[in-house]
Amino acid sequence: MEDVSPAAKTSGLLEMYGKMIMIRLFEERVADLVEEDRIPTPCHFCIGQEAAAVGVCESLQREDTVWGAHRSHGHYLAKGGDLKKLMAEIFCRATGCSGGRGGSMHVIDQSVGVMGTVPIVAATIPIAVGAALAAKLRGGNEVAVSFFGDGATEEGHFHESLNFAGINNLPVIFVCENNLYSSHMGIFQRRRKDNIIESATTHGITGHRVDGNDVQTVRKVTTEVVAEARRGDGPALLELRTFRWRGHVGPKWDEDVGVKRKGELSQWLPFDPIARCERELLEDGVSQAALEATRNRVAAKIHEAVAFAERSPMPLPETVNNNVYRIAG
Amino acid sequence: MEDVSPAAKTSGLLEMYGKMIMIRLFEERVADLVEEDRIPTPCHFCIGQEAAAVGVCESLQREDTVWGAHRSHGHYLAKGGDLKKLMAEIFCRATGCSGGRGGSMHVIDQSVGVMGTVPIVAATIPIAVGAALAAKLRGGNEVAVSFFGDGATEEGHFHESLNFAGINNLPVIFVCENNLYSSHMGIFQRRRKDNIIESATTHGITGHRVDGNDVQTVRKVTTEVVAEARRGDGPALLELRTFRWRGHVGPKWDEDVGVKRKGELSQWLPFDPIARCERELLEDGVSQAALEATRNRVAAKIHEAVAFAERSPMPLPETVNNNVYRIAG
Amino acid sequence: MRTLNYAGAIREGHAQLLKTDPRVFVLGQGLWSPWYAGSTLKELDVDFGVDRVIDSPVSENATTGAAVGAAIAGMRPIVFHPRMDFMLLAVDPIVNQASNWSYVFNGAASVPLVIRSVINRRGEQGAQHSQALQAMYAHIPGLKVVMPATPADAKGLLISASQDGNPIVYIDDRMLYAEEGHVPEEMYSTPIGKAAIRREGGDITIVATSRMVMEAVKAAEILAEQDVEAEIVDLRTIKPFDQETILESVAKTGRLVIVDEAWKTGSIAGDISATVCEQGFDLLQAPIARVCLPNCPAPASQALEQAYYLSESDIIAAVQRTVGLKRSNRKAA
Amino acid sequence: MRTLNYAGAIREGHAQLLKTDPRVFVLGQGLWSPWYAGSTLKELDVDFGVDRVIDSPVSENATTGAAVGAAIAGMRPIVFHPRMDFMLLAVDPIVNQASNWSYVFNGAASVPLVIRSVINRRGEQGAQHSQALQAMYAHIPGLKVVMPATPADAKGLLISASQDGNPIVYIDDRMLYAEEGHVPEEMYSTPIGKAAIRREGGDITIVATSRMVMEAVKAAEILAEQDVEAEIVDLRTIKPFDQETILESVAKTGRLVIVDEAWKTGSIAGDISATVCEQGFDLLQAPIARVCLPNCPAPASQALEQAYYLSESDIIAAVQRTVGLKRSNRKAA
Ligand SMILES: Cc1ncc(C[n+]2csc(CCOP(=O)(O)OP(=O)(O)O)c2C)c(N)n1
Ligand SMILES: Cc1ncc(C[n+]2csc(CCOP(=O)(O)OP(=O)(O)O)c2C)c(N)n1
Ligand SMILES: [Mg+2]
Ligand SMILES: [Mg+2]
Repeated sequence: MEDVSPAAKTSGLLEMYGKMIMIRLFEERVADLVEEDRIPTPCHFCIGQEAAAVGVCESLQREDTVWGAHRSHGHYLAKGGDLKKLMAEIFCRATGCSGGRGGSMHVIDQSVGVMGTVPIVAATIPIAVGAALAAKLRGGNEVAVSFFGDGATEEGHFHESLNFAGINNLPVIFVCENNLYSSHMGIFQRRRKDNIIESATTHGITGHRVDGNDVQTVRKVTTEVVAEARRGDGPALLELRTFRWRGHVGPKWDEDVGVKRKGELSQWLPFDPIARCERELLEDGVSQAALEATRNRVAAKIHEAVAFAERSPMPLPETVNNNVYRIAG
Repeated sequence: MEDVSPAAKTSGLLEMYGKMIMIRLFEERVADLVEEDRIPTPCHFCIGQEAAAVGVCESLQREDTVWGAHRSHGHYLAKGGDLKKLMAEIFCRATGCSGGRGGSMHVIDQSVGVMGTVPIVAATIPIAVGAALAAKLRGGNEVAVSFFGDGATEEGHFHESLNFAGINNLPVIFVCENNLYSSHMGIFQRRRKDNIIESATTHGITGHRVDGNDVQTVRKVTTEVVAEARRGDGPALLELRTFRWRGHVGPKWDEDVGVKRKGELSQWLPFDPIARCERELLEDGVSQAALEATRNRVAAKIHEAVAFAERSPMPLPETVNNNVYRIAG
Repeated sequence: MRTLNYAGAIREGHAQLLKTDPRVFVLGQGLWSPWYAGSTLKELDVDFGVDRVIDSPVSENATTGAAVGAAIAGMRPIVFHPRMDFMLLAVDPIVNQASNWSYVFNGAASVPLVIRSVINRRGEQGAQHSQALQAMYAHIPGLKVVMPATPADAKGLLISASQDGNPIVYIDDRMLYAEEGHVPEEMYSTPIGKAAIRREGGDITIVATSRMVMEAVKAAEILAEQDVEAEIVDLRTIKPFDQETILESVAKTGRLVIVDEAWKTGSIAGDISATVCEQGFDLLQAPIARVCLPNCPAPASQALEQAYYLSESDIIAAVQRTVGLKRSNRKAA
Repeated sequence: MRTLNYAGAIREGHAQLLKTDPRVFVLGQGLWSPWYAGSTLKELDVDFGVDRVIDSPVSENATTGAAVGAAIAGMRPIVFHPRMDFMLLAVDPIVNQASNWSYVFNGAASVPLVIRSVINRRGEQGAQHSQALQAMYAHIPGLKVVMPATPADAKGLLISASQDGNPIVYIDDRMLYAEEGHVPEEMYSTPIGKAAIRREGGDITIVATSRMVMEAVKAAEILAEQDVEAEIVDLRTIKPFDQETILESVAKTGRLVIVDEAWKTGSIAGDISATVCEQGFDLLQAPIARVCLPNCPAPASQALEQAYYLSESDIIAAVQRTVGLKRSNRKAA
């Protein structure tokens, strides 16, 4: 056991650190593998945005569900999804969480409430609403969370979903990770005002705009709205302000994919959510060694996961038509 | 010429009265014909809402375009569409504005800027945006107007359209006739707040909420936003508060179509936009006789239109496949 | 023998599902209206509560997406679109999401969802209120498509669709609502993927979908007077369709007419024709005929509707043509 | 003879249209990105200005609806969807609006619009980033659908689509972008509705679409070594397709294989097969074969992609089967 101060322990900050660093190192490793041409599936990295996934998921119970999009490795890991199966899926192996059929953009681990991620922008916004409707109808008290980006709020069904969740008072949290870009387009090329959070007001639901790189605040605010949703007080929209460090797709640093935003990126780098968390932990009395140990533990797991994935078999060609339909009732 | 006071003349109020009464009498006549089984095409009457169509269209130029929906007889007539051709279309005759192919819900008179109405809810919202884009690209200074209902604001592309028009600064006016119902559903069954106009704020465009039964105010406000749009200051959303008197579809008074809202209707009847306009004209010094004369003139035209429609031929069966495609370039 | 009309049979299917399976709920437009869905959903909200019979704003995408999500989360929703035309706003959740969900997650999740929509046409409603788009959904792997032609199947297919465990597009036709037929009172299911022979005959096979089955039966009676005995196959399930029954019938008759009241190009009829050509080429004594709508949107005017829509006379004409033809092996080996 | 690759030919088509027709503009996703559309739209924004080359938010419905509106209002827009999958969010403006507009207004208005979308697949992208949905649009009256297979047609069909005056779905395939070919420098158009014979042969007709034409040519070369001479018909226009050219070829060969890299059920291939069966039954010496994708979403893993997608070997196998078959008139009169 590492030497952890009581404050950090009770606040769960070290745990969140562990998850953030797992996401960071996992994706950095995958990024390298992509550069080395060992992974062909298109990967959208959330490096720089780890606090959003972790802060939200830390405020959830196991039975709460999360629904993601194209940039969802972090959501999967933050909710506790199996690391090896994710790596194997990114390698498109038979042992992957989707049996190699899905790739990076279709990951799932229902045992911990990772219900599925899909790359059609905004698709899981109404789908999460449906999961919340299911919870309400069953009288369960689980909450559904949809993760999506600022670009997704441009799809009309973002609005339809907020409205529908509102009138039916559903336990769903809409988590918009506003990283200020949708692919190559900055936010002011796509909307007149930087006011995504105002959609909450329009649709009459709770809304909070939060520093998405501050994992503690993300967790705190999410915990509040989740509690409200759980006790029947309806949905909420969170806007988590953040920035992605890599290109829209692929491992390159942003300036390399044709969109010149080096200046902006250099302004955001100091707000690294992980560095911030490290500072907080050190202030809390956690030792550098403890952080190091966490890091090393995570790195070892990732190493194992790569080994697992690489020695896993490819899916068999003759299975290609399997699971188009579910067989029995 | 009737005896008209100078005030009413300059304000154009009598003209607006003439148009409103034309719409009212036209639709009342069509309603009767439907009851008599002489018109099968489904008709959605705007009786009670005439001030919206007329107030808006009176502030437009001939080359400005209007785009409508399922309840658009009023928009067509207010913009100056040919009365006979409308009646003939509702009779689905070959002489109709759409050659009998369209019926009540597909009417057009491009010579006066009635560019088309279609019954898929919200469909012409983005289409009008496109017309505005065309105007901007051509360097013309015409404005496009989309008429739609409160129900249409529930379709996501309502939001997409406002946003798109905003970022491209397009000369389009979004006119929402909020009659508080979408078919059988009252507004609070469909949204948490009665705040459609707030969508203007969300999307960063101009917005005004107006008494839709007050034709003078509707014209005044529309004239303002049209002038803004024309000089390049971008789009606006108008919410015109009103109420329909008949059922969602068909000629029955509302209480007859299964939705019990007699109480609500009786509260709205005193706000009859035409009665109001009459009062204002009388106050302005227009004589009762002049109003009567207008009414009679309009009634005679409608009578003629019915006669024209009824003696018009049906479209020929062998033409059924015509005009699926445009032939030459 | 209890009879019900088609609309009543649909309503009874819903009621029995709602009663027996707590996972079932209904969501869509018009559910709290007395007339929107004809009487197919009449007062289900009263009987089962507005929590389980949920009317919705005009938001087809989100409503359908929510139904998909509820299904993934373990419910058995029936999402309702009062017209196929409106469902075009919900193609993303149906074609991108529901259809793919089981496959992309390798069967770890599934979408037990009934997507019900109505073909509602004639009456001078015009092009945007008349579409029959079964071919569009039949093209999509992961979806199944059913089109009941009788009251009994209207109920039975709804129940099997709800129990199937996959996303099923269930399409009923408003012009059938008043048709009466025997409908057992108990809860039962009609097998998905199985056609039904509605009439036996040795001279020609008529494969028909939905309302066209009724027209085919009328046509067959007239044809019988002309000494042509038609065998009528009610397809019932459009996707996957019952190749076996069709091929067996064609093996007997050697001639095939396919009747599908949708646009000809890209129709189900083309698909059946191609399949029979592939699988049963040597059975054929004459070319396969398709009786479909012209490649033209629906007109409003009744005068044009009359020319546009299909009736038994179109079927009779196609049968007579086909029966008159013989295989002439110009180049035969 | 100037050669260009397919992507460059598309770009040149756009540039010439933008240059010569002030009514033309381009609208859609990825237009200001250096890589989104490959190089097919590269720096058009620089050359023609961001007013006429307009990138858009992720709002497929409104963007496409706006393109429809601009077309009705007299412009000649090209609306761009970087993948066919995303265009499913815009089915309402395409299928409900653009397709019907001319008809419902009896020709008083029309929609001179190019709706361009890209088939972009393989590379482990998975089911939602791989679809080829030409059949869906081909089913809809009022739309035309083109699928260029060569650089020359990629340019020529774009230009004719823009000049046609109707809503045209233009589908290109990213896997063809690097293919080189002769592309005249001047502005020219490829006729819509006309197929092209890519290879003559008397033993069998292969009708192919888009990328499959290339595979068919490869297959034909191998087949020639086995003394089977295939005639290759590049369909080019999917709707309305060129019946005449196909029937003429089949009249010569008596055998037909149709290759369309889309799901088999409800595919274009089925429609062509049914049409030839109807119009040219007596020409056929053997059943028509369809070479299509299995009725299964696209998998991600390359191991599965290999099994899933088509190549010349699938075509060769189908040709060999078809050539081996003879018409055996079990019941012949
Ligand atoms: C319906 C649809 N349209 C377009 C795309 C292409 N696309 C993929 S990701 C993306 C940007 C999304 O931006 P945002 O939602 O902000 O998420 P981020 O990438 O920033 O995490 C786009 C436009 C898509 N996948 N789906
Ligand atoms: C896409 C679509 N969904 C549903 C319908 C059915 N429908 C026709 S009119 C209407 C109500 C529209 O209400 P609103 O926009 O307020 O207009 P109003 O009828 O009040 O004038 C509905 C739901 C439709 N025509 N199109
Ligand atoms: Mg973003
Ligand atoms: Mg309304």
